[in-house]
Amino acid sequence: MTVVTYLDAIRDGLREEMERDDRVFLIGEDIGKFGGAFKVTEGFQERFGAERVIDTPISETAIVGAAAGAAHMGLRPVCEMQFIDFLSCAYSIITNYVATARYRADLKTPIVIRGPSGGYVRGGPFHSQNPEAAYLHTPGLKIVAPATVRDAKGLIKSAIRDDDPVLYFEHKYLYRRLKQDLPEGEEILTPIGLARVAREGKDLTIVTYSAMVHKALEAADQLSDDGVSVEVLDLRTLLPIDDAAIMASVKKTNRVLIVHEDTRTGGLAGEIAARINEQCFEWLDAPVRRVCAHDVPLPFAPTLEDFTLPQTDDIVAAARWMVRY
Amino acid sequence: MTVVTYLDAIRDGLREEMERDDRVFLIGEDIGKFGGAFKVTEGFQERFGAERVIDTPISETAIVGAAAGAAHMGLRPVCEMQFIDFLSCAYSIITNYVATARYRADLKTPIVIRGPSGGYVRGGPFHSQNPEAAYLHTPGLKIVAPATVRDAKGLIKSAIRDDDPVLYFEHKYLYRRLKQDLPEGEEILTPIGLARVAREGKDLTIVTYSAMVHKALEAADQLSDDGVSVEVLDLRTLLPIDDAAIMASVKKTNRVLIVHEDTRTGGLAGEIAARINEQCFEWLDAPVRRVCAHDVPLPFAPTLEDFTLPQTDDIVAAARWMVRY
Amino acid sequence: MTDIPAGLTRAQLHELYYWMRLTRSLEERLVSLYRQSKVVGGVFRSLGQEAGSVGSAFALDRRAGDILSPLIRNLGSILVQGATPVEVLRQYMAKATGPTRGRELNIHFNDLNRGFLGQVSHLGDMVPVMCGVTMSFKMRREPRVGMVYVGDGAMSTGAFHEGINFAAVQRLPLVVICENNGYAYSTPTRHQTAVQFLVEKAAGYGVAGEQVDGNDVLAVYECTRKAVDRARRGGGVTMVEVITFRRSGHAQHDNQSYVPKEEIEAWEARDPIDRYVRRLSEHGWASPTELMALDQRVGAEIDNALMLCEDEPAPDPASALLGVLASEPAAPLEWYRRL
Amino acid sequence: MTDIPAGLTRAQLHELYYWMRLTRSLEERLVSLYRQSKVVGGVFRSLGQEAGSVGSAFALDRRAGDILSPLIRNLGSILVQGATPVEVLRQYMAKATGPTRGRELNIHFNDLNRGFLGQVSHLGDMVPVMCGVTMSFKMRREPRVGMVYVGDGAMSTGAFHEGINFAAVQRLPLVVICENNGYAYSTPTRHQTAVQFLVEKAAGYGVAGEQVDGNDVLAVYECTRKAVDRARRGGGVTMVEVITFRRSGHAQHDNQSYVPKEEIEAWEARDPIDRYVRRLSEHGWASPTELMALDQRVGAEIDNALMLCEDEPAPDPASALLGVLASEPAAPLEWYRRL
Ligand SMILES: Cc1ncc(C[n+]2csc(CCOP(=O)(O)OP(=O)(O)O)c2C)c(N)n1
Ligand SMILES: Cc1ncc(C[n+]2csc(CCOP(=O)(O)OP(=O)(O)O)c2C)c(N)n1
Ligand SMILES: [Mg+2]
Ligand SMILES: [Mg+2]
Repeated sequence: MTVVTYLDAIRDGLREEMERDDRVFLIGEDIGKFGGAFKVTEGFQERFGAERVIDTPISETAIVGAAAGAAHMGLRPVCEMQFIDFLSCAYSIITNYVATARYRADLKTPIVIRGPSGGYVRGGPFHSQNPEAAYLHTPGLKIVAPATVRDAKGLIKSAIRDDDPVLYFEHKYLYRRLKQDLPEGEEILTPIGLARVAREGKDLTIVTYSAMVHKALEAADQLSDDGVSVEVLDLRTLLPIDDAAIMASVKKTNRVLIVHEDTRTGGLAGEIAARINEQCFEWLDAPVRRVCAHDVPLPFAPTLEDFTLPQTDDIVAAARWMVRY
Repeated sequence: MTVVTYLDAIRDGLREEMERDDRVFLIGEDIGKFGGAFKVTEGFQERFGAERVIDTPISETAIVGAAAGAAHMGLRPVCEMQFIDFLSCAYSIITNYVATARYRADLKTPIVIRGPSGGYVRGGPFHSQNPEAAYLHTPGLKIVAPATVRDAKGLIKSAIRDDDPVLYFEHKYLYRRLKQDLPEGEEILTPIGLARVAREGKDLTIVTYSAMVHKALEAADQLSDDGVSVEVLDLRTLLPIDDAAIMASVKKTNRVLIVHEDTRTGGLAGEIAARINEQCFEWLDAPVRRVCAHDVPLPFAPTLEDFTLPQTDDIVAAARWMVRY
Repeated sequence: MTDIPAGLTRAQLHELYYWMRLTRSLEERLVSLYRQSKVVGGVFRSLGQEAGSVGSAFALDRRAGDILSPLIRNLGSILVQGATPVEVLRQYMAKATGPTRGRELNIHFNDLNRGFLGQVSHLGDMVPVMCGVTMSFKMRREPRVGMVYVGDGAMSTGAFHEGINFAAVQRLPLVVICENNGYAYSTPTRHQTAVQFLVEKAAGYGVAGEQVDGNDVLAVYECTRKAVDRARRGGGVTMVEVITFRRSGHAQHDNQSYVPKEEIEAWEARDPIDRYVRRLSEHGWASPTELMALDQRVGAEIDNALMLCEDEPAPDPASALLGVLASEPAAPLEWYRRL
Repeated sequence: MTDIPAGLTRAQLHELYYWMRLTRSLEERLVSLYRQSKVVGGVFRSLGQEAGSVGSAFALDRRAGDILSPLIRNLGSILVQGATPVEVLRQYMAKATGPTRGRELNIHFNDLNRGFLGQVSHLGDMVPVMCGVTMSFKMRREPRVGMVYVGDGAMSTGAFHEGINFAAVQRLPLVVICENNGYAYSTPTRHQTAVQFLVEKAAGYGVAGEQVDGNDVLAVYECTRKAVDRARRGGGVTMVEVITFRRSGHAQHDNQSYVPKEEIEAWEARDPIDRYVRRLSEHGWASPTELMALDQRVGAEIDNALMLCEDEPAPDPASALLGVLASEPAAPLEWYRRL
């Protein structure tokens, strides 16, 4: 056993896959000699050479497009966005070219696009984004968002082996704060498409993912003190959504709170609420409710950011409301 | 009274606003001498001059960015996307720059971005898109989508007068097929943010917008034959969503079907279903259900397109299921 | 009989003629099918530009595995790479048997083994994508070359810029064919860029630039061939400006009233096929009978292709659900279709 | 005492010194506040680049209403345009009293009346936006000029390309300052572009190109002034390459181990402020006492600014809801906060 951080886990996963499969290569800004803005790929260029760890100009569309072309030819590119906020610069080529390539033209496009997402780090409106909602709407993509050290490693490895294009959203708040013992030498592969029960409970289900899993677990601890038993479901994969796991938990607890860091309107929680309503209407003892960020661009000042983003106390308050309903 | 098409109505609305307010100008590809791919601005350059009807290179980001800068300086730009599918090329500057300008920097950015959206025209995957879901998630934007000739005119005029950035999605299937008598000389201004009851009913509410309003009305006619009374709510504005109008209808009929042409997962219907569940849970006699396109890129062949997109019979079948529930 | 230029054989000269004739005749057939509304969607002509497509694609080495990515007016290029008339007809008629099974339009299809990668509508995107294709050649030390077509209009897109700049920095084996055909839809090139010639953009990217008479198929071949050889030698990117003219409208629906008649007439006089026929005859590189035989072959091939596919069925509706993801056989059938 | 170049007055020479000194001292103060963790987020230095920012901005005419859009390292530019030290301190400390009321970082703020439009993080976007600003000047026949800054890195973005191409076609009164400071974060310019000098890109857009020693404030002023005058005369876009060097890291957290020591030392020897002081003294354009007075003024202004704002409150949390839309007073308070 060795203690690894969430960031180490991503790095180890990338390294293991590059060692296993020489078709895997990395492409992005400042990822080579420098090792990337967050040092995820530190030492990789020395280890694997400049042709498998490619520094690019500031050109997100070129990064993704080049990855797609290389993938068509049988390679397995992993793109790094320096901050996931800049993924928006590749929005058109991702949704129009990459996502549709298999459907319209039988083109294999097994690419991974990863990068630091999320707030709570005083990054301001352009270094804190959660972009999942913008891609949720695109058939042909997969989206994953690890909440744990183990899944950070297991999902990057599975994403690289997956034959579909995968967006891998890592949470920068967890990078160095989250640590876990991982068994050495064990091959960790988190299946894409399957959620994880992070905590068992019977009174209420909290459906969430990424950094919010930890706030949900904190909330669950507090709630257990006043005798409320909360089940926490960590989605892990955001697209395709694991309906089976969600509905199983709903049928067990009959109350659902969906929690995400992203803003409310048009966010993932709405889609999940709709699905629960469609598939479990008769099982619901209370309306499905959402705890999300306020509908504003994420402001910079700590007081503003903390107010805008969901906090553990918010989840506790919302959960109390749910069980009282 | 003169009979005008949906397309005429957009043209007339643009012309009236340009005549009323010399701060209004148009910018886009081939909109000048040529009058645009669908001839919406035919004759405008002769009438208003090349400085108010600006032809651009094929540069959607430049079009939107230039509009934003001009708007900061007090002008009122209206951008045309040749097909709304190419709006994706401006995704980053719209969501990061335009939408946040007021919030982060008190910058006035009253721009309108309009263009032909929607399918049923054998346009294939890149000339048939419905992009609303990708922008729904962005605080700071407004989105409108007219279903009628009257609102096509009333919404473009209101959008131009609005002090917020407005995405105006017109449906190319309706351009020349939809005709209506409009009183001459009447100033038509459709309020942004307010839905419209397109048909009164008591057994079931269909919440929809744009071209699907007409399929919903067809379905309502058929359903009335077997004694089902359907209320059709035409949203008209997609962001901000008119919760009040939706909930009023839900409380009246207690059954809701949400219909849109866009694909299901991550679409607008999910957000609306979630809101109804949150605000009207106790009033629901049946689960809120969605009729949307299948979750695939829109294919080209007529047989495939017709299968993929929702049809009137689908709405009828779904409505029957709802009332039987 | 004078020497044949560019190291071509007599047979190759005939081949070039064949490809240009096939391109034009196939498009003419598409137009008549369009008039009979047997074509779904529009028809995009390369009338007067056939030499640009055929001459440039002919400079690639198909045996070596070179790959090109066309635009809407490069039917000739993919034919040279091995796309067949019947595939093109099936695409335009949206047949179940077509290469995209009715999912995509016109020449938006591909076969990487034959060496062509169909584009998406979003202009510019194929430049970054071809960066990736040629990057794979470089990584694997394969002596293969990539070619991507952009128009005077497409060069204004951000995707073009990011792609060619990346290719230049990486010295990728990529040839960028810039077709200056005077217009982007209704927009004349002078409203698209402030330079007079597209080739002036090459220096700004630090890549080689060439300019060629796009209506002279041998000149296009020779010029592109130099660029292809440079790329294969590891000499990096070349931008080749092909000066030509779009004599038909943007698509069949467009009567291009915005184009001065004289301009069109002037370019009719420079028709690439007529010019090539004169040249072949003058130099005795092809006899009238040989040319007639080629014309007949083209006609017969198109007739047979059409006969083969004209009555083929449209795609099965439910097939629309197949193949969105590798990991799932089909997208779920919507619930309202199960009622 | 020799003649003053570029038609400047003695007072203006002192002003240039004052702006550069103010820029450097203010940044140094920010660094010490950063070390005391009184700054929220990072601190981005323009150490060694002050002449590029100050000299170029000084070439604008504030009375005429010229407007510039800076990048992260152009603190000097917005100071010249009238931004104040207290505004900058409040931004970095995320105070309620700051120009963005704590919503945005560092120099991401603006005042169109004073003539500066703060950027967003997404590189390149401000080029199209400044197209629109200068388009409004042109439409209204106002003799105003716009200026936008891009780095060697930002020039690789699609947004830069679309913007400058549009400005060139429209002949907008825009000056594009291209700061070649050797690096984009850790990426040397040679990995960003295949040209040796950024100015080589000008011809590809059909715009004028100039290159200048970015560590000579008078040269930057003179060169930019020509470009500004050209723009004001209706002569269109000029790309000005400012050759300089980023002597501090990308931000304070970055020790720039990837930059060779010698390179940094070589550029230290060319420090723009030291050079300017030597020049002022040699020519007798400023006396030691005059310079000392200016240094004291700078120090006092920063002290006062800090005293004014250091203990000011953070923004009221609920103010986060205000001003998303013009048509709505506030975004709704989330239901869970109302429980
Ligand atoms: C990003 C983008 N914007 C707009 C369009 C619409 N469009 C299709 S073809 C075309 C003109 C293309 O001109 P050019 O690149 O010169 O090619 P040509 O048609 O002359 O061969 C336009 C504007 C598009 N396909 N992609
Ligand atoms: C579109 C985009 N991609 C990536 C980034 C992350 N980023 C911020 S600054 C920077 C380097 C900028 O280099 P340059 O343009 O040369 O400016 P300099 O820092 O040298 O002044 C990068 C990559 C960004 N801000 N925008
Ligand atoms: Mg063209
Ligand atoms: Mg730089």
